Amino acid sequence: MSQANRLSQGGQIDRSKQINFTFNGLRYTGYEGDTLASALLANGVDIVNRSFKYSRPRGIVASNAAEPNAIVQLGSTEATQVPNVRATQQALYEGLSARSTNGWPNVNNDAMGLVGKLGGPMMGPGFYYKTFMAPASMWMTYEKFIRKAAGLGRAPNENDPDIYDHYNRHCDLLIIGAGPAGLAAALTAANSGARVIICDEQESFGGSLLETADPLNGKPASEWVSQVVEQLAANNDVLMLPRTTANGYHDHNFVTLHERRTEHLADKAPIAHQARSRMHHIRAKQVILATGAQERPVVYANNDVPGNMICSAVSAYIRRYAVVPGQKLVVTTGNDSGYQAALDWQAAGREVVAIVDCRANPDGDLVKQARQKGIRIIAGSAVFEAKGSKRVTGARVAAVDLNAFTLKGDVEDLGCDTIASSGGFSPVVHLAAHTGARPVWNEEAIGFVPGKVKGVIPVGGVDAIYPLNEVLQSGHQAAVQAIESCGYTLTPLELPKATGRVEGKAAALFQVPHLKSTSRAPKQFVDLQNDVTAAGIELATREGFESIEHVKRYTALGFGTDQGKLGNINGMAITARLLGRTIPETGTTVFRPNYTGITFGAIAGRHAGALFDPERYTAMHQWHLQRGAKFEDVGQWKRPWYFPIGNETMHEAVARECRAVREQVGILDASTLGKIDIQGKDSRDFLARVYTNKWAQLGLNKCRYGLMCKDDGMVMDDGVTTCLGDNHFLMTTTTGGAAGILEWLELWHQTEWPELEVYFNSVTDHWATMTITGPNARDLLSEITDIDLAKDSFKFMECREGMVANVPARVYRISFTGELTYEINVQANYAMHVWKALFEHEETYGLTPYGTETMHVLRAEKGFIIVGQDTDGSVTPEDLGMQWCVGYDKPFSWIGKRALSRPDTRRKDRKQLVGLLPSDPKVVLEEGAQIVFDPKQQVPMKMKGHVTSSYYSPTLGQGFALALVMGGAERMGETVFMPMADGTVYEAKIVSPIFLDPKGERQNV
Amino acid sequence: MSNVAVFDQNAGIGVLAESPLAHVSGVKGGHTPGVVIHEKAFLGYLTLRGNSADSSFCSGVEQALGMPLPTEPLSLHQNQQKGSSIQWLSPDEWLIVVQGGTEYETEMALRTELSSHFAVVNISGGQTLLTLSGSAAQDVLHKSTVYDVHPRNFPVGKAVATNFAKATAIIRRPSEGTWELIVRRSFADYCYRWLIDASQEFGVDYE
Amino acid sequence: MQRYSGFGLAKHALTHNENWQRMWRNPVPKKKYDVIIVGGGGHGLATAYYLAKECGVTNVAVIEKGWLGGGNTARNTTIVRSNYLWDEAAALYEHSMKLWEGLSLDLNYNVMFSQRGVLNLGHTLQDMRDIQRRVNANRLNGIDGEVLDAQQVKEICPVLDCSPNTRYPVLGASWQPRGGVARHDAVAWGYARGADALGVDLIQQTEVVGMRIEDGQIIGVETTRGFIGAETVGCVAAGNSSVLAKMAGIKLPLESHPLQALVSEPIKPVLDTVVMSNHVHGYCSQSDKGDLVIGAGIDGYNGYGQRGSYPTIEHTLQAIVEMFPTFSRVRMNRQWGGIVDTCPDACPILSATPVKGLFFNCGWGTGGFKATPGSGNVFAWTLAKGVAHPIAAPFSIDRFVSGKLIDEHGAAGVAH
Amino acid sequence: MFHIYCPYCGEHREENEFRPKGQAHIMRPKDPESCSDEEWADYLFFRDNPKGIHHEMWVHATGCRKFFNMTRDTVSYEILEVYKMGEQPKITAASRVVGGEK
Repeated sequence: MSQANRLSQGGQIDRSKQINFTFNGLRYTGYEGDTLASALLANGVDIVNRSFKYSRPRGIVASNAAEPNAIVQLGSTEATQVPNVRATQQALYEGLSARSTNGWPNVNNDAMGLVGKLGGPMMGPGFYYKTFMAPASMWMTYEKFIRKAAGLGRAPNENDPDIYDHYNRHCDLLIIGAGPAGLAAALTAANSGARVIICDEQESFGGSLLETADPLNGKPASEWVSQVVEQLAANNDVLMLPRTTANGYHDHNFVTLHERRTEHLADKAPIAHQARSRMHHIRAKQVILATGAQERPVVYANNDVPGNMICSAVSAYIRRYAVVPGQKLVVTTGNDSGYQAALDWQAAGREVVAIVDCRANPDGDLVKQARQKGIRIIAGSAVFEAKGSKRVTGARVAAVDLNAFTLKGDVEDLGCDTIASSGGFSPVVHLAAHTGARPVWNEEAIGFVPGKVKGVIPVGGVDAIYPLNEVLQSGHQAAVQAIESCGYTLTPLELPKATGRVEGKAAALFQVPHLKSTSRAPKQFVDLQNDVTAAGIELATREGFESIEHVKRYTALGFGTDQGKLGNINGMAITARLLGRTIPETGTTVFRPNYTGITFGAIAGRHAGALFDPERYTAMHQWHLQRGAKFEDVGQWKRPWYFPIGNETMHEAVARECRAVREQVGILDASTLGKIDIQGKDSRDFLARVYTNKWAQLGLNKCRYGLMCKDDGMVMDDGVTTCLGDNHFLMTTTTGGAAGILEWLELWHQTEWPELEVYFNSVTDHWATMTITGPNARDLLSEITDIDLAKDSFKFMECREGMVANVPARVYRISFTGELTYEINVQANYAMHVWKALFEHEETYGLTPYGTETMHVLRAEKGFIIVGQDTDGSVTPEDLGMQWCVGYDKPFSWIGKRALSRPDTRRKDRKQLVGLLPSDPKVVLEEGAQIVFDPKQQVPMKMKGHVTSSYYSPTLGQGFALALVMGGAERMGETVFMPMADGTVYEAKIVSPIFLDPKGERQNV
Repeated sequence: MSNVAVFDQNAGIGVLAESPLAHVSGVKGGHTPGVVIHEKAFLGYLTLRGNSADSSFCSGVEQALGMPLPTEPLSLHQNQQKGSSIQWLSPDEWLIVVQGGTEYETEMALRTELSSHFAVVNISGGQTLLTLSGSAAQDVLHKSTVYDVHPRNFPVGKAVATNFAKATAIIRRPSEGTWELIVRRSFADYCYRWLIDASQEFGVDYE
Repeated sequence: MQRYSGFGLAKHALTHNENWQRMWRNPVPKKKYDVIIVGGGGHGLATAYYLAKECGVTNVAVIEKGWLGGGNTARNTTIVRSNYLWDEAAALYEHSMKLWEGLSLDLNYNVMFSQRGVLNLGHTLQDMRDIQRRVNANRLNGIDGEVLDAQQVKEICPVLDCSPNTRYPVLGASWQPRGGVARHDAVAWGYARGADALGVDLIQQTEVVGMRIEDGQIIGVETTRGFIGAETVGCVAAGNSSVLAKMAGIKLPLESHPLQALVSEPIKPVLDTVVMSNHVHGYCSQSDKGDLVIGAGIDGYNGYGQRGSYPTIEHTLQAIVEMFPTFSRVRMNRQWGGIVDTCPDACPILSATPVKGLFFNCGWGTGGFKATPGSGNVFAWTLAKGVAHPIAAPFSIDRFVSGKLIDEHGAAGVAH
Repeated sequence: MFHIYCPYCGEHREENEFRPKGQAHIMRPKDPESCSDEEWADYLFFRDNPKGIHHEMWVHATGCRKFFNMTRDTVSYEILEVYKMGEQPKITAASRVVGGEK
């Protein structure tokens, strides 16, 4: 089809650049500068979609972000599918492929339309609340069918090939909207030295000036726009962002802008590494809101039939895109600006049947102009019904009494294929309302204007200022105010002059009464996307929904992807009329981000895939990789889990690693443990306050295990702390607790005990830690160290400094396995060298790398807890049987102590840590298995505890577990039961949690 | 018992040190890369804690380092001769960066000069420094940090600890045209991958 | 009460829907009631309904400062599940679940309770231990649940990325088939209609501004429409509970935080179960309209602003894209925030107070919506008898003094 | 996202460098052992949670690591002042009423 509706001249399209595209599989052409919507209209495509609920045919209504109908599925490949693209905001590009989101078998003949027609009267708002209830089990079946009708477009089935970007910016002044007010503001601020950002959602700057008939300085307004854009571009302090929507306004002038960088070019970013879109995170000292105003359609019967549009859209298509979307036009309006559409239509050489104006005596300049041009004006009247089904065929007109809400006199049927309506203008207040400021009703302008927001100045249309000269002036003045508040001075500026004109007073025109009552008239749509009708709103108020929020929720008014940009005010006005209230009494609704939808990908930015979250590596990570380690995620760390050889299963590998430690020597990369350097004369005192146990007597180079509680008495962390000097300690924390514990220490120091002289510094990343453990550990280490390792010169729970593999090292003789152990700490840059030096003796001593799984088995055999696994925030030191680690008589009431004497923490039957030996030695109990004393009882059973850690021990030759059991400490030797999901009931005996070497002889050799 | 353990942690001869980015390979970004990233490995890093209201602390630090203690928040002082620097991190915390291998003598010098309540901690193994230069270096920072890196807010001589992607970093501006990033060892690989990813559209060289 | 049915719909269609009755009256407040419920959200309305229906107390007023169901009932992600770890919490939420299962019929109002199942994903070994512990406990408490491995998760939810190549691979999940979602607004409206029909006065646009207490006994509330008397007052005001408590001179262990949520634009059905991940930190379901309904974490600061901070939204969508990479090109339509009153142990307070006759039902944190029927039911019983319902008893405010907390944090992370 | 003035760094920084740490001025009882269970519970768990002016503690987590206090309106989210540890707020709910603001 050729572009039958395209004018041969005019518009801001480039006719030399023809663009091919497809819609619903048919090929069309448009021009560079077109949107998908303008190109479809140029090609005479009437039906672009089917409505959500009633499957009624729908056409293009608007030319901008307010469009409710022309929602399409975009994308020529599976991976590049984009659901719910507004055709009015999608620039045309070569090869663009779009489809309607609803309609089967196709959008012109939709089978669902029949359901809509027949079932329509039953499908009023809330109909599903009133049915499908019985029997209860059937709802899932009913719902399956309801869900089939859900949704507009579809998500792709393949992963997104595009990347997205974030860009953080700070500025003095952010101007949202590059129409006349925004441009005047930017021009004013440009040479002041202030950092200015100006953005606009459209493809190019100019806003209404791109479509206006009004000249500036006697020349087409677009010339002034080009001139300003040129000036701004030359200024280094001004950043211009076209194709950029301010989608969210957040606290303290933080604004998110979504810049579409390649969506106008292709499905997928055409250049490698190019971001499809970019979110700008703007922190602005001042924000000028120049978002303009949105024309409202008029609510009348069948106002959804393709060919019904808003007046400003008709003008925009003609003036900007040189597309006349029909042959014969009827305008229905309550204000002067509706006349412009008729004038433009006529100037394009097409027929204007009539302008129907609800005002009795319209008399503004545009009205006069229309009269002069011989256009018929039907005053005091309105279009109350559109004729036609797939395209408007006529308009029914009658005199109207809006106060009495009735039609008067005779009905006149006008033949036409397009009805343009204008009910007035609604300032685009959304952003100003995002942080909770309620819009304020302006009776004069018949619209809501922004409420007061600190640091935000509304200008032009959004402040209900419409005459062009005043719009320019308001932008200028706001910029002066904003810039001066930031401390900059301004250079004088001359604003362009528009030809002023007299505007007649606008009437408040929302819903037009019909010959029949609203409930019986053909559908009068308020929210086109959600199929909300005036009758639906009437039903909601009839049923007692009197708050506008209730009405919205009951009818779904404003919940579409257009967020009710066209329908909300009409809906409110109708509600107000039905309840006999004014619009401000009915209240406005809250606007939430986003102004227009933003893809998840854009919001996620670069934090996706491999960069979703940091992976933290130790200094030996590359070695682990080469050795084929399997890794466990511990916080953000990648820790070796086990090191399989050949086809070993985890069980086999862990058994081998365990045996190596018990029989020869194993090595663990323990670098991830948190390490905090503590210096200052009050260090010791501080430790005594934050740990449960005593620190006063710890001697030089001695190590001590400590437990840390919160002040509720529950265990939060543990670790070994070493005295390196009288005023110098090195604390270790759990891997997961590292950052939190440092902050915890700072919290107490800074807020409660600033008088204590102590400094805490993280050295977690500085020291690499390798733990060698097993009977051969001493021999192995002696190969490469000058430290005297003799049993009596370097005792258990001591620390030494010396050279290891020619690297200065601190070696701690502590043990988490129960075996003879040395923890070698070196400056991390040398860690790989030392690690490899140890492995030069691999074969001699049977040195075996092991991971966290083996570590867990070995420590559990010794009854050593893992905070977070054997504790869960409800476990005290006493519950763990660690009274030996509690300094009851310390002078300072350490953190956690007081809480231990509350009634519940004193209970004898608290859950206590015990060991479990399954009656069947082959059984490895499930971690998390629940423990009962009586396995024969009925569900719900009385649960008495659970298994916290459970493994197979190659050393014991059987499964074993740690568990928290009610009163467990007093139940040694008793049998407990674990009923499992498959019906098996496991049986185990309560034993001491120390399974191996209770006297600690192995680590003391 | 001595009060504090001071320990020369520099390795002897024949020890191969590995920086946190030893495993990554270079990247070439065409003829005119917008971003040039370079790792300055193996510098010495010391955390200094103390009371800047104590004039003897200030003078002691200046004596030991040959540059004054920065007491103005977020400022960076450099000793060009020694190739060292000290930056403000918090009212009682500073980061000293010295040539690799001199951290022990620097610590000893500080300990000689300082008395009363202070701390010096060697953290040389825990960080690495990346320099960023090129026409798009600032753009890459805008993509990576919430801090305002516009030159008007971030003049030469400023140093800020802040968020870097989902990690943290110290961002410094030692001279026109060069930015420095100090990142923690365990996050270095992530920061490197992030930087390359964010820089690629401008063309990036990494040596 | 006008009964609802499919036949009724057809009948009303013939008369152009002109004869539907009001769902509830708009009554003038009486001088005195037997019981006043402060707060007309889901929990308050459910309390009133069960008071009238099961406890025979019909001289009841619900006082609501805004519109019915306008608080967190209108602002949540509609998830219903009962797979809580601790016996006390499990009993409460399972009591609720059983009521959910018959609720539409009971109310003659379709609350669209859709038992499409809830997956709680595990991404670390500790996650899986916690899941096993919780599912085992659920089973022995008579609550449905299974532990699934990654392959089984994939079968239930094909759109979820269960490959081993993600940053935090899915290792498995807990699966509660009886869990699901419901239509949030309908829950409030259904209870309101039911309570009204039983004689309860629903008084909207009326704010409680003071409590009248004499000799340690509540005798009524001061409102913007004057004094209204009652010797039993139940406060069910979620985020505003601390403000009400202050009027009675009581302090509560609560903090009100913003909890944000968001929805995508409607897309064709692609996700027919509820997926939650504490580790990656996001959760998602798809509504009958096609919106992806997504929850975020609680913002850390106190806030009554019904909005939170942007980074929370960003992190949540990063998590969603990590879990569902094919959603990357779907658009986020709208975000909002509720005000959740959080307790130190992530469990609610259902309790008497030092003021005789004054009771509080609050502290539901992120778990409020799913508890609506059960909470209302046991609280009604408690108000009617003046002593705690056995299921409510462990949730007394005394537990913060004795130390007998029911800590759902440790077990389930964030208890949504 | 809040824009928070760090009283130590001397400039405004973005919220994600900070972490909120709950109500300010909660002091640990000097002699815990002499506290009743009620007093201890009050210290551990019971908070003001006001709607309006609130004094809360924040930490500049990824900046200078210092804790400080903030007076903030929990409805408008306006930050009215920040002050260092150990200092008292200038703006309080009472001062606002007395001062006739809002």
